[in-house]
Amino acid sequence: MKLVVAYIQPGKLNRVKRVLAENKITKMSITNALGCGQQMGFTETYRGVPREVNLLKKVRIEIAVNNEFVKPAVAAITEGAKTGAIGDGKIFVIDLGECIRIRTEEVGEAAIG
Amino acid sequence: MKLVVAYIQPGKLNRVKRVLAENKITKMSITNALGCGQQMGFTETYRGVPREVNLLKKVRIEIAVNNEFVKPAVAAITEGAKTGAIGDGKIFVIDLGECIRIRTEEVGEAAIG
Amino acid sequence: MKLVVAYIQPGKLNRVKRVLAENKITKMSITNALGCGQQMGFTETYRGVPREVNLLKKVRIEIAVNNEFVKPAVAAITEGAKTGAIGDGKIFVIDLGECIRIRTEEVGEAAIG
Amino acid sequence: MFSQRISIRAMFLTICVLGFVPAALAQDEAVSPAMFTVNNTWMLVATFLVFIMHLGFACLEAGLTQAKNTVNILFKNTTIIAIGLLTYAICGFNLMYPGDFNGFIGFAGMWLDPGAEGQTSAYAGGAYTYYTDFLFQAMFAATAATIVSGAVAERVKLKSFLVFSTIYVGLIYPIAGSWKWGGGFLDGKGFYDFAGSTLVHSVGGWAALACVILLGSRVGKYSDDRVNAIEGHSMPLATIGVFLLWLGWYGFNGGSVLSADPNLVSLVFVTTSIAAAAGIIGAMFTTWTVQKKPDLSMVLNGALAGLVGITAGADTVSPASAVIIGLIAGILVVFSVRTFDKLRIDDPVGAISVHLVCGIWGTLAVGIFSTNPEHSFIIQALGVCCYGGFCFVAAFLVFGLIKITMGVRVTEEEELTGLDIEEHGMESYGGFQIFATQ
Amino acid sequence: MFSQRISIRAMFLTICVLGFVPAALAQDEAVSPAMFTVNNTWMLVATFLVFIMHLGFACLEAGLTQAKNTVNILFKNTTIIAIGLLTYAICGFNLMYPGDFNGFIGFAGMWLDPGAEGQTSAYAGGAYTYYTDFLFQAMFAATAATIVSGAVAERVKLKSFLVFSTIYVGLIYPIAGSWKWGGGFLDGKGFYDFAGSTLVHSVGGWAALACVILLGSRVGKYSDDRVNAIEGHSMPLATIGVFLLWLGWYGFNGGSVLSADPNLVSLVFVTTSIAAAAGIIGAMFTTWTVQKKPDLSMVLNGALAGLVGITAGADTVSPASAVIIGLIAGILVVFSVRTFDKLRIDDPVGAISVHLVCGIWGTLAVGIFSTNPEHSFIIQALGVCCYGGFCFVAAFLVFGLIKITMGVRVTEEEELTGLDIEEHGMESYGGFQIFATQ
Amino acid sequence: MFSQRISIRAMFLTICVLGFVPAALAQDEAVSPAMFTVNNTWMLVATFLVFIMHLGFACLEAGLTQAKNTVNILFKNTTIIAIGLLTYAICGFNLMYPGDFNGFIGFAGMWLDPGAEGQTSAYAGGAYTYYTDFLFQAMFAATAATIVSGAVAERVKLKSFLVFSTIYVGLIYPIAGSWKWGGGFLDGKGFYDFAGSTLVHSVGGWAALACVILLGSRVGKYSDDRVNAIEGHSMPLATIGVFLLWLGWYGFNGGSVLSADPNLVSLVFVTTSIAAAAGIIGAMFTTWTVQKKPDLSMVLNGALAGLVGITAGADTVSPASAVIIGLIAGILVVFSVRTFDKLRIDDPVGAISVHLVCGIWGTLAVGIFSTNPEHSFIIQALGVCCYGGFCFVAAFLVFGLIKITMGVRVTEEEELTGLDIEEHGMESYGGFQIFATQ
Ligand SMILES: Nc1ncnc2c1ncn2[C@@H]1O[C@H](COP(=O)(O)OP(=O)(O)O)[C@@H](O)[C@H]1O
Ligand SMILES: Nc1ncnc2c1ncn2[C@@H]1O[C@H](COP(=O)(O)OP(=O)(O)O)[C@@H](O)[C@H]1O
Ligand SMILES: Nc1ncnc2c1ncn2[C@@H]1O[C@H](COP(=O)(O)OP(=O)(O)O)[C@@H](O)[C@H]1O
Repeated sequence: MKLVVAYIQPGKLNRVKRVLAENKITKMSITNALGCGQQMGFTETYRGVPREVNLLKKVRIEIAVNNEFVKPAVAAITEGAKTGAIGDGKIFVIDLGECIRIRTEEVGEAAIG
Repeated sequence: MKLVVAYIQPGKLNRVKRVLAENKITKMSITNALGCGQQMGFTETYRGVPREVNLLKKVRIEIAVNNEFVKPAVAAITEGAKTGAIGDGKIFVIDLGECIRIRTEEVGEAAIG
Repeated sequence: MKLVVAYIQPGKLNRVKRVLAENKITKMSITNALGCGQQMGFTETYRGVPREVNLLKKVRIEIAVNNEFVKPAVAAITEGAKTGAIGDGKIFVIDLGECIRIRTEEVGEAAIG
Repeated sequence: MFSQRISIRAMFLTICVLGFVPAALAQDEAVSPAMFTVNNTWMLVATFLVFIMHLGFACLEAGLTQAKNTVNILFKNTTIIAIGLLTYAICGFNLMYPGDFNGFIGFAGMWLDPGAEGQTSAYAGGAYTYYTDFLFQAMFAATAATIVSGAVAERVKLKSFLVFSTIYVGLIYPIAGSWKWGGGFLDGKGFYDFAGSTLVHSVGGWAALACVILLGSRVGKYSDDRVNAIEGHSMPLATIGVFLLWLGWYGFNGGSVLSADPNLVSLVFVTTSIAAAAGIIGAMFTTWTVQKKPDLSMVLNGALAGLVGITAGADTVSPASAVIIGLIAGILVVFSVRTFDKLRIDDPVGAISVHLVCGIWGTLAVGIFSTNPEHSFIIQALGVCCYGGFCFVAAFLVFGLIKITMGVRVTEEEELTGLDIEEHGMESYGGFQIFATQ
Repeated sequence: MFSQRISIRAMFLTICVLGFVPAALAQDEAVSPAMFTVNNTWMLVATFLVFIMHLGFACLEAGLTQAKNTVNILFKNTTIIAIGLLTYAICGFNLMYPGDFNGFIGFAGMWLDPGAEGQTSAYAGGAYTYYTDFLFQAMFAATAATIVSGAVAERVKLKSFLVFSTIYVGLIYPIAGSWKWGGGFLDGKGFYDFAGSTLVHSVGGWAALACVILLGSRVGKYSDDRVNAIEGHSMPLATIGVFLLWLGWYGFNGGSVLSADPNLVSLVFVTTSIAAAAGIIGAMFTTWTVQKKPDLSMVLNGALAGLVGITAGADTVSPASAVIIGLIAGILVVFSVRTFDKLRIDDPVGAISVHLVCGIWGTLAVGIFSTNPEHSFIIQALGVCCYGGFCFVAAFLVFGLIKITMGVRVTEEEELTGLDIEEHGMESYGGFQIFATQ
Repeated sequence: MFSQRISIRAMFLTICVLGFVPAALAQDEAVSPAMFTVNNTWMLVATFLVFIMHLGFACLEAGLTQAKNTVNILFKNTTIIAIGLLTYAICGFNLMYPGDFNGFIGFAGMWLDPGAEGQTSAYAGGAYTYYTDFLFQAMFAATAATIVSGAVAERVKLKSFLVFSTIYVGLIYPIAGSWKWGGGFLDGKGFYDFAGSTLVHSVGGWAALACVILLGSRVGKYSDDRVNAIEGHSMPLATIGVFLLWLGWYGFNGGSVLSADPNLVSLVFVTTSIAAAAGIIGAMFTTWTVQKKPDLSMVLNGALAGLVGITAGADTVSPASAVIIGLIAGILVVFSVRTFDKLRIDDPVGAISVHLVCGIWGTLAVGIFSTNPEHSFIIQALGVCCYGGFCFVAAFLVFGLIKITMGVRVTEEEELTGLDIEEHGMESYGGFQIFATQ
């Protein structure tokens, strides 16, 4: 089992969700995050004082998947989020040791989906 | 050492915390998240236009524990969060490579608690 | 590759970012979190009713780094966030299985920076 | 002579019925057209000031409750003003001012009818027109229901609340009002309530108490051994609410002079302002001493406490007495909020403490501080009891009946998710990350 | 005799031109200084009430749009009032009230000039001074542009909007206004619009419609097969906006009596209040039935719908008719919002439904419910058509020209990021976590 | 004849003392009861308008500071109005209007006393009653402290601020005021300040400057080489604040006519409105040019700048001059904010720029634009200096003494955590996720 963590542009979430759903991945958890990457940010001015903002709004997606779904998940996220421009985001894949569905107390691969 | 990540219903946080404390687990980090799972969401209407909301509010708990505490932690979260209804949530367990307490620069198992 | 996850005091973020940058680590993702640790919290009163707040505001930093950057990253976060007082925070290091840059679809070590 | 709210309209209706002009009204110096116009203009200004109190209530109640119930509260406060205005036009006004009647209940007929002279200076001795009279009173009417709205917030079923409000505002408030302002039996006994410490605020407060008892407390507010705080979601909103209420009070009290009389209106403005200020100071010191840290929401309640307290006697007490009345109201409200919490009577915004407790205090204070020797503490206490008995019982019966038939409370799940999504299918702060584990 | 908005100033200017006082104005009983003062005072109170409507619009529009565009909306509403006041002083007032003119367009010269008698009771028969007259009318002027602001929100280029507003408020609104209130050809035909259902609200509404058509819908609002909701970010702000607008309406309608006449002003207060209340009830039942759950934003629109609906006839219909006018307006607005969404005319705050649709309804309603037998449905309809034709075409041309030259729309990327950061380089809610995937 | 704020009350007290009626007051035509009533009614309307300015200040200051300090700011603004009203009743009014006095300081005794004729038209020639007079002036008094509140926000100790405010409002403001409005030495010299560009706004502004210097800047505002922006947390709140202030200004300036005189009040309304509009336009163009993007917070400051600027001469300049005064104020405020930042004088809301800098500008502008030939630039400048010297030194001494004894600043840790939790033990936006790394 793997935990796929992706940071994408907020505006791309709906598309990513759609492509994931087409690949039968419908469970996920989302948090809003601020990202610092190659994208440089922008300069605001507040009351005459410039203010550099280099923490940009991102959406963090966390998806636990069984091994055979890692590839499709990564591909789907890439398809949904890619524009070719800086700031498109990143995907991290981590080993997932165990997974428990609280409702049924099922564990392991059965609990993921 | 393991990192236990759990998504639960927001309203269950206090109970989960209580049960965890009874099991001597008092350190944790919490973020608010939006979850997409078996729970289908609901339909809002805004100005006559229906709007499907399938990202439901969840609470994400992250707890770093020593190995002997993984079982109690999972059990405690389950006990606190379980109602038997869809949407109860999920627990993920990940291998934790290292842990550092910033204040003392202690590392490893000593740093967790 | 490793994923470094750190919880620090919100007010220390700017300093941590500065020290990280000095160590050539400029990419990271940030979320706001609530932490429960040795720091005991405080008691508010709302309309005559005391209210214990033991979830304190923290900032969660997530940095994916290549192995040779783990030490500098941990050292930099420690340097930036340490005051010696309770509540300084914690750093967790997790194995990172894979990393994909969405824009270029690069994978692995090349994709991290 | 304009200071008693009842006299003019009651007299006018009597005249219409009896068909002659009593000597008392055949004033030697007729009121000039300009005086009629300025009086009426002031009453209309007072009317729009009372109107804005409804926004004040909406903001205050929304601010002191959770973000997940905000749409619901705003919805209630928006519809209550509509219900209040319409029911008062349909029957309330004529129930409250039935003209010559038995002193307990009377009815002058459905809907509005200015008659031939209602829109002239003949209607009220040049103080205001029929329509001004109606609208000023109508703005008061909805207040009673709004007070209830705050106390039952975060758990009441929307439909049940709307039904209750309609009945309470359309029937019970005006009947109770007729006893004093309509020239009924309490007016005959010499009971005094200038602008409504009892007739408006306590009438609302008693209903709030009855409803809260029938409704029970919010989930999680009281656990076995302790009281838990359920924090309001926006202090700026609450503060805006209180300032708007204070502003509106200049019309509430200032308009209750029922003319633009420079002497009385300016006195009323001063006593009103000073009581509010003293209420703030009273609440500030009390909360600072008792809770160790100064609590903004209590200080805001303190301002309202002072205002409710002065309302019954704003035209008959001196500014110095207003300081005392306000100070005591401000202290009272802090202890009252704590006491109701101990009694496990869950009132999210402190409506019962502010409107009922301080309304009673204000009414009794007339018996103590009034410069008019005719006012008596005993009679004031009698009035408080009559209103308390009638309103509490009436509200209890009506809300109890609704409880049996329609139910009054949302399910626990609806309450936890929030009324905004459950009852309205929408959120109040689209896009904002709100962390609620309640 | 003060009830027709146009008469006095038009006459006064005519007098100035002709140099003699027509018999009609040589009133038998001269207005007393006190009467002059109270009339003028009321008109100034009405003026500040209309002023506060601009805050109402700002709050409503901000509340019903997304948090990322809030600074932009507030900025527009703050500058529009400035532009409105200044252009009206420079040319608007003299375009709208040109004195004796051809009935279609006239101009009495640049800037303000009270002349020798403008500040005395001679100016308007003791109803108000020249400066009062100017300022009251000036406060109305900016309203038209503000209506447009809501409809084009979240995607219009700031500069283009400011240019459009300046032209629309400075030239088109006053020319259109002169046809009726300035004593122009529609006034001659007997067209009636008491306080501006057509002259203000529809004039703004037509421009909103033209601009939205030229501008297109927001990104993501309509996908191939369906309409998507783009939620407003703050219901408290929207509610504050509506209550402030309602408050301001007491000045808008009450001031349009153009004197403090007790009879008329109090009637207008009552019809205005009752229509708003009925609008709420109408919208509430409609949204509850049609959408299953009661929608706060619709109920808020319902209140405004009732207010816009009553505006044309507030002084000539009975309170009972006001109930019907308001109810219908409240029902109308809900269906109108849905219909415009089906037509893919994207109006984030419902401005076209409220101001244009209900403005037309209100104007026609005068032809149905007026107690004045001279008012005719046909003439009212004619007026609606004249204004519709002129304003729609004028707005279309002006905004179309701006579209060709400066462009009217921000880029898609700017729209997605939000106008606050893109156009103003700042955020509205510093520090708040706002989750927006739109 | 009512245009000079001082004359009437000063004269009245003189009369009381001397026991006879000067010929000047034995007016040929006595004021009619209706005129007395309308004058007094207008003054009370002006009073509640000035009251609402306190809500305006609360909103503006809260909006332009961080969410973690909101409760603290709201608390200060709520208590200041209470402190202001009470201290003004206790001693302020009688210090400011001591009757016949040495021109520098006088005192007519503690507490309020209308005397036998205070509540009749004899008190002020039929312009207002004693209580109206008191309350109108009392509402002004608290303003001075509120101005300071904004400048010292986010770091001042609550208790120290309350002590300072009490002294400043209760003693220093009224003494300074007596020099001109109380009929003191500057009044004798012909200094003119219609409604308080200097007497209210600069008096507050000087204190703000002194306090900020003693207090130092917020942690993190200035680093070695640069200025850092500390963003305000709610632009809607700030905008609501400015519109309410503008609304209140109609009472502030319009009421300073001290009667309902149609000519003067309507002129004052027009100059006030136009100066505010011009201030917006001035600030808009300046910020757009200088900062490249139009800054809402600066435009809001621009409106206030125009209003402060016109305040000294609102009744003696033409509307055209008002445009110039407002425009210059709007430009001035933008540069002033930047300059104070360069001087590392940290004023979170721009209070010093708005109230002090534009207050000085407005006072001098009377010397330039007044239509009254008696007004002189030199005398105006003299007035500015006298007030500057006295108020700055007085504030510096008082606040300096508090600094030595009680301390004036919270600890750095408290500042970083926020005053809401540290000083009040509560949060302003319960449940909202607020991301603050400051
Ligand atoms: N090494 C990293 N560790 C943690 N988060 C990262 C890392 N690199 C990128 N991110 C996240 O991904 C987002 C997009 O990264 P960015 O560098 O702008 O994209 P690109 O690689 O296409 O240039 C960042 O804003 C940040 O949230
Ligand atoms: N595979 C997954 N990956 C990430 N998060 C998940 C996954 N499955 C569930 N979750 C999280 O857990 C929450 C509860 O899941 P749900 O499917 O509703 O529970 P149940 O399994 O009891 O039906 C979801 O809202 C989501 O936040
Ligand atoms: N075992 C843990 N699991 C998850 N988060 C932790 C853990 N221990 C500490 N944290 C996070 O780190 C923050 C600081 O911890 P704290 O115990 O106060 O520091 P210290 O170890 O220096 O006393 C906590 O608020 C919490 O967010």
